[in-house]
Amino acid sequence: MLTYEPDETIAHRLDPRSKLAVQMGFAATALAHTSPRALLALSVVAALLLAAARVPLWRTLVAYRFALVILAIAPIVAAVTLGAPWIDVGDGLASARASYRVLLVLLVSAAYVRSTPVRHSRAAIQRTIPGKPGQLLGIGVALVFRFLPVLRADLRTIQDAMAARLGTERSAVERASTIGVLGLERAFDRADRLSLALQARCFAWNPTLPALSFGRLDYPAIAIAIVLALSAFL
Amino acid sequence: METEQSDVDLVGGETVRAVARAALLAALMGAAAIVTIPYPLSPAPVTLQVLVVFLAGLYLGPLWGTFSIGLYLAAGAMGAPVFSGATGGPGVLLSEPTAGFLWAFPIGALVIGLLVHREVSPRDPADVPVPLVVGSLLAGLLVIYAGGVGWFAWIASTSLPEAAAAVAVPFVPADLLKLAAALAIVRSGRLDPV
Amino acid sequence: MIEFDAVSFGFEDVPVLDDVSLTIDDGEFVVLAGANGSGKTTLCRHCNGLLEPDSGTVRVDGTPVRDDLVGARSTVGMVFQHPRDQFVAATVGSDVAFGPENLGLPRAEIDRRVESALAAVNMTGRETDLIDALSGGEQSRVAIAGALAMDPSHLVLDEPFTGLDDPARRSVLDRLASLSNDGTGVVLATHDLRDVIPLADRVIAMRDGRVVVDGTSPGALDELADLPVRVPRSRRPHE
Amino acid sequence: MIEFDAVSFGFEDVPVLDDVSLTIDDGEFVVLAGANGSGKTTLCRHCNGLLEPDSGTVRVDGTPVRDDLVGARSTVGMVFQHPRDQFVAATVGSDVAFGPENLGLPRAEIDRRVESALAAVNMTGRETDLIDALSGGEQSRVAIAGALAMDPSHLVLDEPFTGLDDPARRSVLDRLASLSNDGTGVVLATHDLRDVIPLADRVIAMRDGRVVVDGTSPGALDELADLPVRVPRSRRPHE
Ligand SMILES: Nc1ncnc2c1ncn2[C@@H]1O[C@H](COP(=O)(O)OP(=O)(O)OP(=O)(O)O)[C@@H](O)[C@H]1O
Ligand SMILES: Nc1ncnc2c1ncn2[C@@H]1O[C@H](COP(=O)(O)OP(=O)(O)OP(=O)(O)O)[C@@H](O)[C@H]1O
Ligand SMILES: O=C(O)CCCC[C@@H]1SC[C@@H]2NC(=O)N[C@@H]21
Ligand SMILES: [Mg+2]
Ligand SMILES: [Mg+2]
Repeated sequence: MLTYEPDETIAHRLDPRSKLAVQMGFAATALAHTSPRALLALSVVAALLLAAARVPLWRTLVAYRFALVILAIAPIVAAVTLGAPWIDVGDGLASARASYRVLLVLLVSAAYVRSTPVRHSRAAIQRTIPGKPGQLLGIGVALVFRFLPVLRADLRTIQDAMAARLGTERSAVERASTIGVLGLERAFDRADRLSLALQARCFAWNPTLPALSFGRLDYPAIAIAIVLALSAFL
Repeated sequence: METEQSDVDLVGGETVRAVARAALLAALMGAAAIVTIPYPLSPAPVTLQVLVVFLAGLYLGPLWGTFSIGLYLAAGAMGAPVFSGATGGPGVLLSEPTAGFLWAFPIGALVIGLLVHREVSPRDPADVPVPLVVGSLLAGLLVIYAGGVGWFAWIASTSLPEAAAAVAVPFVPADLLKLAAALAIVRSGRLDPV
Repeated sequence: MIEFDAVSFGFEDVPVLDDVSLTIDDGEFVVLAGANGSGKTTLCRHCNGLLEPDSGTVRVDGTPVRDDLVGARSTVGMVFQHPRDQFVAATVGSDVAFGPENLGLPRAEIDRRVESALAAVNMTGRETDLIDALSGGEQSRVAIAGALAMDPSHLVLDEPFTGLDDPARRSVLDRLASLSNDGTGVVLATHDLRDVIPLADRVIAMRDGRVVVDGTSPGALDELADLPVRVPRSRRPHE
Repeated sequence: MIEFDAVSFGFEDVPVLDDVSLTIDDGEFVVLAGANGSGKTTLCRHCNGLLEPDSGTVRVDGTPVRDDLVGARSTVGMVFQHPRDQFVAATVGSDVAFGPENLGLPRAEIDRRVESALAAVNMTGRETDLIDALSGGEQSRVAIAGALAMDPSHLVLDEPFTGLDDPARRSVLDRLASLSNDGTGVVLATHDLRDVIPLADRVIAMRDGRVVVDGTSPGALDELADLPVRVPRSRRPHE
């Protein structure tokens, strides 16, 4: 799975906001161009960005394997036409190029994921979106990261509990709805306990924000983001 | 110390509870993303995301339901592996062929919340007439399809009907089942709204 | 009878059970001790096929668990670490009935089993109570009733005492002792051995996925001096 | 100092606390005992305004809790039963920093507090560890550190030992003892009194929402013969 890993790369030293800007610039230009030459240029840029975060290419492809299947199917769907000649190679190739640029955007986003700890993302949200909404969004994102593994374990436990008393003998629909109700019930249960803990720790509207520093490296990063975004109009 | 601390502006108890529930529902949506069934009729997979969007609108209401699904997207964008097939990262929202569904999810929750509750603080959906619940969920589903189809048509450069045939129509039966499941959960009366 | 035959198991690449061989007889009262993470829960979950060994075999009444999951799960009842983890229904009655329903029994037989299981844990007549409204001790008892209603010949309990006060703990323990006297095998994983040892026919202690003490082999207890267990009674009632 | 002055409280119409009056001094180590449902958790939650009395007043350092919630919550640190449910961040350091951040302290002061709170529970240098990768005992200690980082003068712990093995339990208990020696008041609600009583300055036992034993009034223990407590030491280190 793709997650943050501590390291000393250039990407790790950047402010999360400049990294997000680069991501958006890259996506904008990738979605604007599908000519083979543009794709070549985009591939080069993507390779540089991946290197800047030392992203392991193979593991990343494995992590995105489901998305890759979808991207691989798309050209086939596009090539098939209703009526003669049934297969339109031109459509298929156009779609294949479209899929390829999507793959590049996905890979580049792995650079953000690998180089950015949750607390930086949270800080970026809280410093970008003003006031209470930004505050709640920031803490909320941290909580989603925190409880994702907890709720996964809950869902497994529910399945085990049903299996131990032979719930496996019931219909799929019945099983699914039981898992749904129980999963939701447990999640809300945990939420209610969490809300007490948050209050006990003085959960406030105006906390000290997690530290972020906009350093020397960030200026060139922002410049790259702007150039990428502008190249969308070429 | 005293003077420093007296400036602290505590978040009210009701809000804390709503935020906690919104975050946990978003995490549940992410945990359910493990269930991703590739679907031969479509480039999009069958997932439980729509069911959780239904529940967000029904149990958290228009404000916190939308916020909850928004949290889901934000956490996914920041790299939590919460999207279909356990993927995450900003690129998914920016480019994936199915990202239109993702962007439409919070709007779907908003529509459902507004239609069912008519105000910010949700009432118990078990007390809402069943036809209204069903109608609201269908409206939410349409919004989600609209987003998904529109985006797919743009990104895969197909016509809207082609896009609908590819990523919406094949899911109608499965999504109606999820609607029935949401209804069953509401009727079970086992959950309190925020 | 539950047999572990050279069972090893790991999560991903972390080994958790390491060449465990054991035989637990019908009607035996076994206490399973060991530090956090020593593998107690993992061992328990092999008894009814919730986990499957990487190598080796687990047999229940002579049949490998993987060959007859339904049989193993109706023979070996399981109570999870946190009672709340194991409820699947909203009311006491419907939760206890969940297992028997899955056995496909006729309704009258189901009702009979629910009634007698609830009687066994002193919860007669509480069928329509909401589980959420019960105290922690009452919840533990309902969890045990849910396993009893499957009419198992073994009961595996994974730390069933957490959060219980002393009277509740003692009443659950009494129940287990009398079940064991009536011929039900009991496997009880717990950290808190104080009043459990006198009831036990046998103490098994684990460390790092291995069985390091087995109280039936005389002198075994001496091997682990730092384990806070008293030597179990040598009497074994069902032999 | 935490004062309960004729506090009564009920959930909906069920009375849970019944005319409770108590004073807990700074630096005192108080054990709170009582059966399931006797009102321990409810009492704890009044100490920092998570619940408000229906009648009577709770004061922290002389100020009614309702008049200064922030003051009460930073003076009285609270640790709940299941650490897993109360962590708000994925890593140790960012979780412990959460409380001080909410107090709006400068970053350098926050870092200092995180460091000293982690040192107090023997977890120095573990800031970047993932919370999910910690053992149960370590998680309990991080939960305590999260409360300590608020620089509280009292620590209220609601059954912090559930699921811990003996070594982990002892390590948490050691920490509490040394915090108490350094002047932090400790209120510890627990069912399992075996090795806690020798540390305590005072034992309070509840039944049906009333305080039935208060170990500082001599002879009080005799009133409740069936409560498994030994008479506490009479020494009270911080007077
Ligand atoms: N789902 C899992 N994935 C990976 N590792 C796991 C999983 N469950 C348990 N483990 C590991 O397996 C080992 C044994 O765990 P187990 O739960 O069997 O211990 P235990 O003896 O029951 O401990 P406790 O007293 O804390 O309940 C531990 O090191 C634990 O970290
Ligand atoms: N949210 C609630 N709604 C209604 N009743 C409640 C609620 N919480 C607790 N009670 C009731 O209040 C009483 C006291 O509960 P409390 O949790 O304070 O007991 P406790 O001494 O902590 O018990 P335990 O040892 O089981 O934790 C119990 O009878 C319980 O059923
Ligand atoms: O990449 C994602 O995470 C989005 C997947 C969207 C799947 C859509 S939602 C509506 C329809 N119903 C399904 O079960 N799957 C599709
Ligand atoms: Mg265990
Ligand atoms: Mg309690």
